[in-house]
Amino acid sequence: MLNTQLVEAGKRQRGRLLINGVIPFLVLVGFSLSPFVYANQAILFQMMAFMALAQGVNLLYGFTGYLPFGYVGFFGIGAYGMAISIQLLHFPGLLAVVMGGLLSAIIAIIFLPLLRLSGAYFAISSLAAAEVLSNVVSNSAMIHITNGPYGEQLTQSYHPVTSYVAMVIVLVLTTVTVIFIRNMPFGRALMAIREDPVSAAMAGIAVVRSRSIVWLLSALIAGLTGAIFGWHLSVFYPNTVFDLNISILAIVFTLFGGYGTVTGPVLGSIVLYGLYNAIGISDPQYFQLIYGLLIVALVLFLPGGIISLIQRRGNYVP
Amino acid sequence: MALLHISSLYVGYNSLNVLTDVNLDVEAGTQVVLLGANGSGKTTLLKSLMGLLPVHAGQIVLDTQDITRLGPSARVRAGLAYLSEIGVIASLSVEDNLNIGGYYLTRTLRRQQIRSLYQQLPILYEKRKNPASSLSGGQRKILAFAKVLMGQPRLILMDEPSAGLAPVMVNEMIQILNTYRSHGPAFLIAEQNVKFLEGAHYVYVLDNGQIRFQGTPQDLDADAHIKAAYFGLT
Amino acid sequence: MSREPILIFENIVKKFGAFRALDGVSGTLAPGEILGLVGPNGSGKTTLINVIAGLYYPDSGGVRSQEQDITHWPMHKRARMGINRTFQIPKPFKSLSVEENIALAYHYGRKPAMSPQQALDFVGLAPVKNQLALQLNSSQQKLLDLARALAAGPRILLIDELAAGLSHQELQVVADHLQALAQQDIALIVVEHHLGFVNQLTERVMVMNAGKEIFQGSLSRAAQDPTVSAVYLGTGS
Amino acid sequence: MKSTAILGMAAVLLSASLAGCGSSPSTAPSAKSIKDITIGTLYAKSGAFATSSMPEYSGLTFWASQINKTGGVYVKALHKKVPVKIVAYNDQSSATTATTLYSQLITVNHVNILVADFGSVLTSVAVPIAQEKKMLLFDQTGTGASFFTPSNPYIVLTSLPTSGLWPTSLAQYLIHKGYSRIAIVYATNDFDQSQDQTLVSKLKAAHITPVYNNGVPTSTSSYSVLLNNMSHTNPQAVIELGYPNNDIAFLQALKASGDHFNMVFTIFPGQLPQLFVSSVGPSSINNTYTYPAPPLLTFSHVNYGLNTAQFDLAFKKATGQSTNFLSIAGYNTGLIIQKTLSTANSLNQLSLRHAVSRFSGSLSTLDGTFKIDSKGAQIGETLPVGKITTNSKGRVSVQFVTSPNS
Amino acid sequence: MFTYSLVSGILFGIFFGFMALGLNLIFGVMEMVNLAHGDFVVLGGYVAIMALTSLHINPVVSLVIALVLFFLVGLGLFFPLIPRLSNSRDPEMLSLILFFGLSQVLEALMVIKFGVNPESLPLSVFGNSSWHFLGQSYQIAWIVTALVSLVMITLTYVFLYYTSLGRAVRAVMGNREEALASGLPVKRTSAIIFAIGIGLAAMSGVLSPLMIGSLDPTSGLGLTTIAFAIVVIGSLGNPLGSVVGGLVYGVSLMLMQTYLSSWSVLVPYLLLLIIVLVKPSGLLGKGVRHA
Repeated sequence: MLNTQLVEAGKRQRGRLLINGVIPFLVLVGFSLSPFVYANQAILFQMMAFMALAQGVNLLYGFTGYLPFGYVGFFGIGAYGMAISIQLLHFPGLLAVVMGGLLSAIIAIIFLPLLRLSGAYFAISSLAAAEVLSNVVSNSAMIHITNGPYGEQLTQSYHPVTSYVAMVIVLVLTTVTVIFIRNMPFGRALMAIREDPVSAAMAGIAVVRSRSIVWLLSALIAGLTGAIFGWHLSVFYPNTVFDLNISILAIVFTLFGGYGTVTGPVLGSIVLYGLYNAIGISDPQYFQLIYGLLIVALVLFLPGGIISLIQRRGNYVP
Repeated sequence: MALLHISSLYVGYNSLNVLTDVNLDVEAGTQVVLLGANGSGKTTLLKSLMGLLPVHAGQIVLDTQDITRLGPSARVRAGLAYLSEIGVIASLSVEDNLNIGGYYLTRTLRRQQIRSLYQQLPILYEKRKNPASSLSGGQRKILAFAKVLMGQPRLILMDEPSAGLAPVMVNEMIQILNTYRSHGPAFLIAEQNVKFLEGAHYVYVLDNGQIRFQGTPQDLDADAHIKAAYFGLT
Repeated sequence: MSREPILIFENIVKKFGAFRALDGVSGTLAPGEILGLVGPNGSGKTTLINVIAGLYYPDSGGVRSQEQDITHWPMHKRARMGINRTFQIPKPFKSLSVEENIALAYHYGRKPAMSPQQALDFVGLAPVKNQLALQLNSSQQKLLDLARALAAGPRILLIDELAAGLSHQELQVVADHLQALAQQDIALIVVEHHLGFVNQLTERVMVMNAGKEIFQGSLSRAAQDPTVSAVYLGTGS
Repeated sequence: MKSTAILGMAAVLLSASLAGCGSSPSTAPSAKSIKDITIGTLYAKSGAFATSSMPEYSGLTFWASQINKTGGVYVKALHKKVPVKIVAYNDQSSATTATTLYSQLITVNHVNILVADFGSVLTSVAVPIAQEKKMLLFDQTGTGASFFTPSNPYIVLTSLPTSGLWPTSLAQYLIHKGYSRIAIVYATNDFDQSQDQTLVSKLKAAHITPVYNNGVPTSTSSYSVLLNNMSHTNPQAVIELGYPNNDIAFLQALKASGDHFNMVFTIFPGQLPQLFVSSVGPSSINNTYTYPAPPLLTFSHVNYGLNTAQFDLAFKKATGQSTNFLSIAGYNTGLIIQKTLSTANSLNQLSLRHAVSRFSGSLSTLDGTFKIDSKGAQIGETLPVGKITTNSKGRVSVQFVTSPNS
Repeated sequence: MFTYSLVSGILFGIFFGFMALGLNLIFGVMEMVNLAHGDFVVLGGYVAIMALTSLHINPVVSLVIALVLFFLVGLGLFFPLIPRLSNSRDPEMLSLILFFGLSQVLEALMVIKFGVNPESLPLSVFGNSSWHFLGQSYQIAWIVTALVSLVMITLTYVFLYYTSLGRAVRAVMGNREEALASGLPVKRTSAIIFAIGIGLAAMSGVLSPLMIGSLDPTSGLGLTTIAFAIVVIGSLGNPLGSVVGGLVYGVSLMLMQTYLSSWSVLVPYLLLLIIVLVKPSGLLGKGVRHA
């Protein structure tokens, strides 16, 4: 085993891990310091939330090929899990956030059979699942648990700074998770599954279990993000946290940056969410048109996202 | 002038060549067997002749027409037909499969053709309304054969007609082919079953993407070396 | 067979719609034995391999190995107990490097196993180990399949048409290697068209036609068997 | 080390995109240096709330242009007239986007006055931000009862009572008419469901149990089967509580069914009569009941700003749009702000809030009497019940069946 | 109540079967999910509304206008988009994303062009009479819509089963490779089906305001989901499957509105989830696995 080539490969591996480590570090420093130079914390907060969601989508789509149109379902459940923990169980904010993430993961377990589907069937069925969740939460029958259509009001637990910090932590953890998965054998096993599930199984990889783990992880990420998001808003209606546009933006950011990498979703969120706000603040009327056209152009000319421009020359991109 | 004339053909996937420098002729009305083991490149050659795979270099001429760059539908109209290993569209009825084979004929001609094929192959008439998926393996082959005949082609490319067939059916297939031996369309039959050599006018042996032998079946029989190398029969 | 068989399959029936791809096939395999599986296209050889490897579950019949009924085990579990295979059309992980392909199987497969480096050397792919699998030609991809299977620590190795497309020299090398594997007590089932190759490898062949076993024994006897020659060599009727 | 370069690029992009998000932060201007009063608000140019948000926004900008024509708004704290400047962003009906934009108005634009977008959903996210940043939120039409709490002094509802109060007059009328068979279908959102709750409890207090009372999803667009089910209960009065889309679909189905009931009630024809005339036709709202809001409801005692007729004329001339309730509500918000600025002793937000409390109850605009409770919720305006009459040319008039000033 | 719900559900369901037909054809022939399907339906609705309000053109005429106009739009979209997509690494997934982008573009354009207010057609557009059946009366607009839908579904059936081009379409649906090998003009067939699919979507859109009340630019995605559910409930590539799917959807929706109204919005989503998890090949599908 201890031949020089392996040592070399190990060195290269360590070098790559180091470069990878720079990303969460930059994210941490960037979002910790930027509130001191830029006053609109809400934009920074949402950029983080979308970045975390984009990484969640990346984890699922980039590593297993499942495109979750209904990803917002986990986000909304996270927000409601958090709100219920505060309202009914009187948990403190941070614990409630953890509960939101866990509830999301539990819902993901219930929806595990969706992984039997592929392609468009999965994408649209996940959308249907999100609609079901949203409508169950907002139904009057659930009024004693979720406050039904009246939404949640958590002003007593409103902590914009704490929730901001929590979002930084979850984002950094999410980024680190994606780095680990991408660079550990598990990540390569996932890529193997995406390319050829049969060969992967013959290589001894537990296909169903591996996919399920990623599904739960990405649900957990969305759940935690949704929980902190809801906490940061502190007043929300069912359709605020189950807004389909949240999935759509997260998917677009991931595809734009480049899925299957760590940098892609980070870059996608920064550029497109920045663009969204730059145009949005002046006149967002055309934003939907622009990103619609962008998606069409990406699919036709750059299906790997902007990262693939760099990868194309054989460069390693974390 | 041969009906089909292939010169210096290179075909492959991505940048890799599967066929290298293939030269092959089929005279009008003859039956030519392309012998080769699995993976030798037979299917690749037939598919490139049909326009289903792009040609890297070389030329394919049918009669006097250069068809190297034509799409499959244009080649069918030029007089080619391809009997793939599957050969039929399973979800369509027997009659619809025949209609697909005669897609470019006029309506009257198509009906006339179907009628005459039903006479020759009564089993197809019996099952004309059934989906092809309900046929047995042998019946499917017969349907596939009838389907390519529908278009009144000048040259039929057959990809392993014996594949998956019971010996009785293989014999029947050969008998059917024999009835077209001296009249009707020309055949280029890709096979690994040497039994198809019986009625052949000419034989090419393909190995690893290259033509290693060409001649009459008798020439092949005399070439012990080729036999040993390719069929493991010592 | 003096030794306890490592694989037993009994009365395997596998249907696709109305089509019976396997129609009651049985057999055993002993450690270190090489069984040749021959028969015309569509006779069910690959389907049998798929049933043993777990890609399909049979409609009836059972598969046993190492004291366990594995008929309905998922593929990865079989891989981890030492059943592995190559594919007729090679199925590498195309966007991973050759080395990564093999390393994955080594990481997730059964131990002890050939190390990735040994497997690379064994099939002769060491010079291209840093290339992506999609850059390999089809015979290299077949060898990669084999190397990957070896790195997963097989006790039973199912080889599906390895010879097709290999040159004579390559064939010779592969045949020697497979025999070397058998020496290490790995049991092999070799599906092959190339009878010369089969003949060189094995004493025992199973001839299949239309989903059924029609002959079992040595190849030379098979060549004399009227049914076999009718089906396989296309002589007689 | 190309990857490091990429990361550097990412960092640059991060800062660049943030710079693109708005101007760099500046400190809040001191009162003395103020050259204009900035009013920050949001509008929805697309999405679910655009229909209502845009006229409301037009009303507010109309007020600003009117007041600027006179040299600006009188600000007591500055002892002079100062021009009004509106800073507005498009939230596309998304509460998520609205959050960042409210924050932008407060933290980057440092607006003097903060005005919410239309409706509860888009207002909701502003409530905690405004409270945390200690900005008084002028809530135009966000009538969610939960926004108003004793501990939050930073909100004032400028028009419409909270939705739970709306059915008061309707319940009174139904009881007065002696209807015992009442069928209600409501959309299951907080606006309509809270009205249903109030209505049902008031009816129950008068020992009337509705013969049909069912919620339907807000996205419901086909009411034919529901209507058929309701008519099987032989109701005298049929009440549909929904958003404009629900009301349109309901009235369409009603017209097509050919059913007749003594009384049919829907909410929005009273607020958006033109929308109903153009989408379902004048005949389908003829003889139905609604809450008539300005301009259908006119107040004779207007002591501040234009009256309905004047507004109607001036607004049409200035914007080319016809008046509806929401443009009046937007204009009314402007009037409340105007009154606040002209009576508040300083531009401090709590001082603004105190000024509002001081004139509460004494201000009568074309939208009625402005009166708030201690939590900032509107209690002055009530919604009477009226019966709509349309002529064939689509002119809508209304006859009150309960007193507009009750 | 039950009878009325059932009959309404059937009328409704026939229309929705027609609404899903274009999606079904495109899915069947090209193995691509046109996520912009619902947006083309809404565009058809706008054609009818504009034609009626500004030009006083009866929706019956608009049916033809929408079909022809959007057939041409479909052809115009096919050639720049689809061949390139078919040659890509993962056509199924990429097409999903591409059509999603297209859907966003169409929605944005509709907001810019038509504004955001809900628009509708008067139900009296086909007159005020009604149809009496089993003691109940049903509005004439529903009857007309259901009849038009039935006629179009039948025409599609006839096209697929009794014409030469239709046979080619079914051949491509059955086995694209083999259809190519048989020398069928696969690309041209795909282009025509794509254009027909879009044309039928827009045509059903003309009638949609009469069935679903009103339309606005954001209605598209919801309609796409319903159409997808219907296609999956029925089965792929079979116009009769669309009818079955539509009927299941329509009748379940109306019964749900009658007996559990506040949950009725869940109907298409629950039906979809149940069917994909229990019988993904659809109610009419045979579930044949090709070895």
